[in-house]
Amino acid sequence: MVPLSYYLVLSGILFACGVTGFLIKRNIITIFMSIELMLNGVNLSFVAFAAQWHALSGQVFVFFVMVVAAAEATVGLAIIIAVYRTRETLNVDRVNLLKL
Amino acid sequence: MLHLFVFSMFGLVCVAGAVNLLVQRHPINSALSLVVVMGSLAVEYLLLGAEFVAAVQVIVYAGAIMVLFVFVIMLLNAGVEDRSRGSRVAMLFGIPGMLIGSVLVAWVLLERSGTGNVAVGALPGPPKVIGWLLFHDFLLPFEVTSVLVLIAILGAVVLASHPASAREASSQPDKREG
Amino acid sequence: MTPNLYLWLIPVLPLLGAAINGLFGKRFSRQTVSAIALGFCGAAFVMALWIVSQYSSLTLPHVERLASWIRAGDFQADFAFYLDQLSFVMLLVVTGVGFLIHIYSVGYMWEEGGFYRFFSYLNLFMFFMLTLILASNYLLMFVGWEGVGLASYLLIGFWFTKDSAASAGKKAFIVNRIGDFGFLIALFLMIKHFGSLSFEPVFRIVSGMPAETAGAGLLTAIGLLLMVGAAGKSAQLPLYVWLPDAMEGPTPVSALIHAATMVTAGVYMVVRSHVVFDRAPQALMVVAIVGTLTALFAATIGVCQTDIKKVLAYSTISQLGYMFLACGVAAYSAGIFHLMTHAFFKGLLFLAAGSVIHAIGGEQDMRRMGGLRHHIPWTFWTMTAATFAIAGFPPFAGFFSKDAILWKAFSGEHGSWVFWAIGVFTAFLTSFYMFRLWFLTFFGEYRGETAVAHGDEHVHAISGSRAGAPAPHGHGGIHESPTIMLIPLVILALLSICGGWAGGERFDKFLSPVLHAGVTANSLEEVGTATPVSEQKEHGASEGLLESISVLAAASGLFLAWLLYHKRPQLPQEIAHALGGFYEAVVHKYYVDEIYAAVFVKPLIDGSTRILWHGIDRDVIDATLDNSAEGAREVSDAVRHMQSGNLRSYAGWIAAGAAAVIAYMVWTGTR
Amino acid sequence: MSTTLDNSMLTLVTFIPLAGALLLLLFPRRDRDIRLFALVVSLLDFVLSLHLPVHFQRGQTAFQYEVNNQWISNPNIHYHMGVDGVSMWLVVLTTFLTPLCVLISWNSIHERVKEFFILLLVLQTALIGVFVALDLFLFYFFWEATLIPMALLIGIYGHGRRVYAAVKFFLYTMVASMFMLAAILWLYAKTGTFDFVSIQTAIHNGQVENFTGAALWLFLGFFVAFAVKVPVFPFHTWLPDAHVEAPTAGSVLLAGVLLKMGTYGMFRFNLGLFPEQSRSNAWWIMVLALIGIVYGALVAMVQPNMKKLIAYSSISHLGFVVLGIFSFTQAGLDGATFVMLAHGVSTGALFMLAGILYERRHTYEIAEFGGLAAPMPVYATFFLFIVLASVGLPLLNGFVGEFLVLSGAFRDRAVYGILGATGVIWSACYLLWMYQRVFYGKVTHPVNLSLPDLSGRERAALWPAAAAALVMGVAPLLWLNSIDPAVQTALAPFAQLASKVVGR
Amino acid sequence: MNSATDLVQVIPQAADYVRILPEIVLTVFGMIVMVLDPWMDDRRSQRTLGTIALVGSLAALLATLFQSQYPGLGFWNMVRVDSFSVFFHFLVAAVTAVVILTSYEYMHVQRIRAGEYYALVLFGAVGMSLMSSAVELVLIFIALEISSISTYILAGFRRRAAISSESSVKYFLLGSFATAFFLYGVALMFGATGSTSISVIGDALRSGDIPILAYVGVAFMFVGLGFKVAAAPFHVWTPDVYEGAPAPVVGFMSTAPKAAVFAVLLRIMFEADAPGRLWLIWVAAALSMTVGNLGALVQDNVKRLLAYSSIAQAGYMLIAFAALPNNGIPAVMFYTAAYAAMNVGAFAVISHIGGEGERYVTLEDYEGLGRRSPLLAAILTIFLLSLIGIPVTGGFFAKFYVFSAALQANLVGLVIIGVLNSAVASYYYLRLIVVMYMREAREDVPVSPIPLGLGTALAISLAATIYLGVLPGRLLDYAARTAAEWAR
Repeated sequence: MVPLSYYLVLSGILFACGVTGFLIKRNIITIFMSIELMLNGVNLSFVAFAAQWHALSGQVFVFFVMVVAAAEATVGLAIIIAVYRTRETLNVDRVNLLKL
Repeated sequence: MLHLFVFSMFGLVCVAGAVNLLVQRHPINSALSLVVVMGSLAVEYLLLGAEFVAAVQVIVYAGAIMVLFVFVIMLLNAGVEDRSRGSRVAMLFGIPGMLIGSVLVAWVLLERSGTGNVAVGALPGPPKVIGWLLFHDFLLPFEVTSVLVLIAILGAVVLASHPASAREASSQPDKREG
Repeated sequence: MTPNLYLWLIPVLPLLGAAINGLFGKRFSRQTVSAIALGFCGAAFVMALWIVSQYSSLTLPHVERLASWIRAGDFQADFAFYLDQLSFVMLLVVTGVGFLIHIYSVGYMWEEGGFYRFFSYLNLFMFFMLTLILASNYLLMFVGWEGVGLASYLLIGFWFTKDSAASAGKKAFIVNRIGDFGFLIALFLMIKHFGSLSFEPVFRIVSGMPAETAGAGLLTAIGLLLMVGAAGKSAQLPLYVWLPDAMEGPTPVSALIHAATMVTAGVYMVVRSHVVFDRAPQALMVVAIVGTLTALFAATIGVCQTDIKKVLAYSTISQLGYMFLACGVAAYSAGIFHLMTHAFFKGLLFLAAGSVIHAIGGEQDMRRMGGLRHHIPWTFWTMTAATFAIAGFPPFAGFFSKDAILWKAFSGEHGSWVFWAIGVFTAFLTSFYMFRLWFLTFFGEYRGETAVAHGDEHVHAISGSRAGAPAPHGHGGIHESPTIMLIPLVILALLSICGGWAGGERFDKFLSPVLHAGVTANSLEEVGTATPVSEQKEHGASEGLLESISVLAAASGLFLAWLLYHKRPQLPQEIAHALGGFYEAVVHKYYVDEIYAAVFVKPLIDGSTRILWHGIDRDVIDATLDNSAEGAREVSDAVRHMQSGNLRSYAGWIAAGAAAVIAYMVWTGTR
Repeated sequence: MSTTLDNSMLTLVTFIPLAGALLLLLFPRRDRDIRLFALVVSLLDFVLSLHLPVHFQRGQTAFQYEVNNQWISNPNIHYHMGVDGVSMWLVVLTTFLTPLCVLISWNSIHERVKEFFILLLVLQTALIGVFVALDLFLFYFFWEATLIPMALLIGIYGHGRRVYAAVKFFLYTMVASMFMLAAILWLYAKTGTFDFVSIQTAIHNGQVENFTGAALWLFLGFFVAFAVKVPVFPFHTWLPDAHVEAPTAGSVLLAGVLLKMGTYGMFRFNLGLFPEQSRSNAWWIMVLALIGIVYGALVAMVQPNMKKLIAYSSISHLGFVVLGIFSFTQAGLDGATFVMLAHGVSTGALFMLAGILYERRHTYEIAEFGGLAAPMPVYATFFLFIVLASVGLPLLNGFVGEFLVLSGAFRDRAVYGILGATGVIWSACYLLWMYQRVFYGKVTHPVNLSLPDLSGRERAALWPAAAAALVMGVAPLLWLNSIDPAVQTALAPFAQLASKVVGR
Repeated sequence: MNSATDLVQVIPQAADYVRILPEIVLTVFGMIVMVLDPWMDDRRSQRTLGTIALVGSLAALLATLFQSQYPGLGFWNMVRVDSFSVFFHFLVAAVTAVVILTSYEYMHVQRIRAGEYYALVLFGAVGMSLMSSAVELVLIFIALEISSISTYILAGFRRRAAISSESSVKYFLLGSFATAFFLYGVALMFGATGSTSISVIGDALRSGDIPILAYVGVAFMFVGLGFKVAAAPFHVWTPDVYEGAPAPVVGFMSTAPKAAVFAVLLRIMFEADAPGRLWLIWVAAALSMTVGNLGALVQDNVKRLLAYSSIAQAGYMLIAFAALPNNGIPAVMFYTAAYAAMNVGAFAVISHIGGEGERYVTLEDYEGLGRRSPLLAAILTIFLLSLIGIPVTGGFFAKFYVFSAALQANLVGLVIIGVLNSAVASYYYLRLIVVMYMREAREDVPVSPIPLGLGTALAISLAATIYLGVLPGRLLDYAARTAAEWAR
């Protein structure tokens, strides 16, 4: 028997790691991976809460999140490619034409 | 006890993978760490009884999406992150903010989520039932995701194709570049 | 039943003349212009005479209401005209003298450009002056009051290309405005306390009030404020400064406005308000003191002036001081009497002086005149009459009026020997400087040519040595003025001689319905001024003595002038040297203009520029605005720099914001 | 009073200029036709507006020519217009000045003529609207609507630092009117209506919740908006800049009408809605007004720029209006209204005159002139006449109002009347000094020798103003007769207030 | 789930499809565009595909009208057609139509292949429409993603320009970041109440003790949605993205998705009765207004200026969320409509003036526009005045309703901040007007005549702006009815 809150905290840690990754990583692709990490954390919460409420819909949500993540990944990577084509860098600190 | 042990072990692996993702400076390493995270998460799902979700996690997430990532990393030949000047705001505000938020949320989750323990396989999610939900209660979201996928395809086509016009771009620089 | 006198026509007729000449005069010939101006002014005079002819059938005071002018709530002011003995006298003087001066002006101004303009202004002046004296309420009186100021402004600045003329006009207007300020406040007090500005109700209410013998009160305040107004208009201390400058205007203007009529408006106003002054002894005292001091002060300056018109100007101020002295000792009728005779002889003096100036081609400096009595005999003789009149020799008009004043100043309820003494001394000074003028102008040798050749300081020495022969120059030499100018001179000379024969007492009796009406109506204990007859009897013994003293003063003035300026012309120079600084001060009119400039004008202009405009407007208000705008811009720049362009910074903001939101929500949730 | 014409009169008068502007939009760019058309439209509006005073019921105290239709149900906005003796004359003043503006801009505007006259006519509609609106919302709408055309007139057709001036003008008034908007919104939130009369009644009967606590702030909200417009002393710095840079017609309407929006607002709304607050705050407002009178005059005196001088003189003159309004006396308010009208005519004319000179010499610097009376006698005469009217010479328009204001202020508090009356001296100082420097003396700049005198068109623009100045001075009763009852109505609550105080 | 045999229960009925009819219509037209695209040559594709897309959006309008006859729930409590959703459907479809009209010329000038563009716009509109009718958080999430992802792509559509792809990647990364927050919030909400259906959540939250998880859930959702509406402090992306994205797209994404997200916020805040919202919103509103307006003061790039302005406008809208539902909801609805009208119009003008490669987007380029193109300048002026909030424009009433709603809830402080902010805001809008009218014309910036499509778009948005300024009553009555429906 594991307290449900452990699962939730684990999901929270993953989410926090994702946020941290977004804040500290410089490679756009890695940053994007951090977002995936955050989504994974959320997914764990969904499943955990589903167990808590005995509502299977929580598990269904995970599918939708995955689909969304997949779509995002497709588009996101395409955008990254486009950026790489114009800027020839993946360092997010260098993508700063737009400012002030 | 075994339950807690398995949970903890894969939980630790999971967190370790996540931290490794942050620590690694080559995107490929990060990507592989992410795969580790996803794999161990799948185990956690299994512990919770969400077998179908666990399977899909491995197939779709680790299998498809991460492959895409690795592919792009390879395609763009992304190397080690260079140490560019960081963002002060992210360090001064973002990280403390993240920490405060995490602590608060963790406190809420531990102290105030008001839930008891869960047994192994607390809520089994057999594919049949999931399928029923998907095609009945969540029929609309399911259908709508098709639009999402369509957009994703379109987007990929639009943004990643036409290398000609991209080349045009370098010959016709925008005035912000000039 | 009094017939309708169409009083409103009297002022409006000159106004019509002014309007016609002003609007279309440019296209008229000089003859037409003068015909129109004289016609309308004469018509007013004729109407005045017509009213005289009706005198016996009139019940005075007589009020004619033409129309409503202003109404606000329960306050109302009308275009209404008021005729009583006082306005009767004023009407005759103003239209009569005014008409004469109109005639004179035709000749005097014939050669000048802007002929139509001049007559338009002159007629406009007549309109306002007549409005002033015929008004039945203070507000309408104020209309005339301001209006004559305007006409004066326009006429002083008639030769506007001369800077000094333009400045003088402006100065006159502004100084008058300072007086008007007092007048206005007096009006506000009346409105506030009496609810009206019409003479009848105001005087009715005032005469019901007790005299403020114990302390100053409302009536004293009103009286003093009216006096401020009068001081402005009638050039009393400390507001007299405009009048000498006003001599920049054409000489007929000086005669009409700045001698005979307008400047006496203050006296008229004080007399008109005698009901108030009767009950405000302190105010009366102030009037007397101001009058006396002005009389003395101006006379001393007059002694040293060399410009013929300036001498007359200071003389006018001095004589006006006499009139106020009269008012101040509640001898209103004497004041008015002197006003009338003064109008005759001072008008004449100016016209004659104009004739002199005209004769020698525009020269006004007496040091460059002399010996003119043979060249311009008509002018000489008329001026002689006027000089003797102003000096107070019997039986000329001035003797009677001045004597009446001095007698009242000595013996009246409010009088004092101090007033009398200063008055007599002033009379001596008056006689002295007038005869000085007379001798310098008409006697001795003509000094025109030589004076031009030499410096100013040596004038007296040269005139003493009688070097050089008179060399007439100007428009074909020294010449007598044309007939049209001489006619008014002669008429006024006659009036200067005979104008006073009526005598103060008879004049007093004539005016008594006006001056004592309010008092006798409620003859209570404090009506000291109401018993002139008994009073005169009391002092009857000394009156003859006083008269002889003042005649003696006049005679000694004449003698001294003869001594200094005819017999031994080098003497004044020596005396001047002996007096040193004091003489300098007097020559420079006690530096009053300079003091005013340093104390009021310059600080005002500098203060306005430096402190108000640059200091407050620019450096405080606008600077505050600009600084806050600049501050906003800086804040804006700071906000802009949140937008570093770095994605991770953006995420940092979002994370921080999220943390804040989460913290707040957790706090709210656990509360 | 119930004929359809009477009912639609205000609508017609208000919107005819706008209709004219819209028609102008369709006009081909033939400048002459455009000018002519604008003149015809504005004259037509003037003639129509004369209907108002002619058929005005003088004895009646209520609003007249009222129209009241629902415009928007939620929020409860009514198309509610009506005039009383005060606003009616301000409307007529507006319609009177606009044709003159058209005439005076005839030649001085030669670029973007069409837009100029469109803006002018739109401005006219907005100005009239401000005076006739009886719905707070409608009022606010017209109030704001005046800003834009005016700012554009300054900014496009002005001189020198026109942009700075336009922006300053816009921001200053905009920021201030925001406070008014907040107050209006508050009133609406609490009463559910924008109708002036209804709100007045509700306040009077104490039906507005929390009113006592908020009243002071509401009062101040309105007051600040109006004070900036007037402008009252510390808020005045936009005015000189705006005037100096504005084209002549803009200055004429700015000084002639726009500033009166502020004083009119004080009269209608500050006094009308918050009598108690007006009473208790009157002392410092009157002090500000007095400062404005003296300060404006003193600063005007030392201005080297003719237009700036006139602008500062406006500050001084408008100080009289504020003084009169917050004296709460019949005479004071009558006078204040009259000063508004008189100032509109005479200062409007002064700006026209200054503009005429600018057209010839392209400068307003007084030092550039001198001795102009010789080459331009007719012009000098007109100028003098208007200067005298402005100085407050009796029998011209300036006197009546100032006299009444001062007597009212004096009745309220003697010292205010006395200090205010010093303005009489100051105005003579700065105007006559300016007149002397411009017209008297020798011609110092040779170029001034050959300046042409007034043309027929310019005379046509000046004669009406001069005539109005005279008629208003000689027969002020034509105006006061209808102003008086309106003021009486406005003052009614103050009498009750006084009796309440006494009752306590 | 228990009685699978009942076909009526199992299979969606026609009524269900009616309730997503506009979305279906948009999807179908989007697909038509997509399919036809390869068959067209470049030249023809612009016009033909655009026209098809336009027809599609108009058809969606009609579908919305039709749909409004059949209010109710559909797809097992997934969507609800009520006057609220109809309102936003209508708004989204109308904005889409206007944007498509604007894009005709733009695509041509920028030499962008149009096929995918129009399809993406239509698909994006599907998501936005669905957001307003969805009453289930997961569906809302998906709809949100649809609209977001399509706008990510659209933002990067000027592939020749580096700033465009930069804008795209910034928008994408930060957007996904924020979406994750939103999703986490949904998860926590689910954990707190056991449901993701808004009505169930609302019932649960109203029924008694509110679990603290719900608070945290609201916090996370607010972060995500606040990002989407560009509320401070989650606004940082806005200026960069608006500057880099193609102008018509900015017009699109600053209005339609924003309106849709506001609809979601309304549902969450009011229908689900989110706890603890008052001060959260108070601060966010005050901050957004202030930051937006201050930031705009010194901007020289017109697009960036309007981006800051949109932050501020979001702040004004948020004010109403702090008010009571019966005033607040109509106020927000009105504001979104008015804002959509004026902002789409403003960006239409900007897209036209920008010229090829959006070269002319700084204040300098607008100098003397009043002379070079008086009509365009006048139209832009009206939009700007509306943004300032000058009467007789929609912007005025929008602010007006918001402020009066806040006053009715006694939020005097917030109103004062708002009022002061609108005063500050007038400065920078005015700056643009000043530049257009009061500076000398710049001859080197060409202005081409207004083409038909753009003209129509401008006419529509202008008409809407003025209409809402002159006769706002009908729309507001409608919105008020919605509020009343919710209250029941």
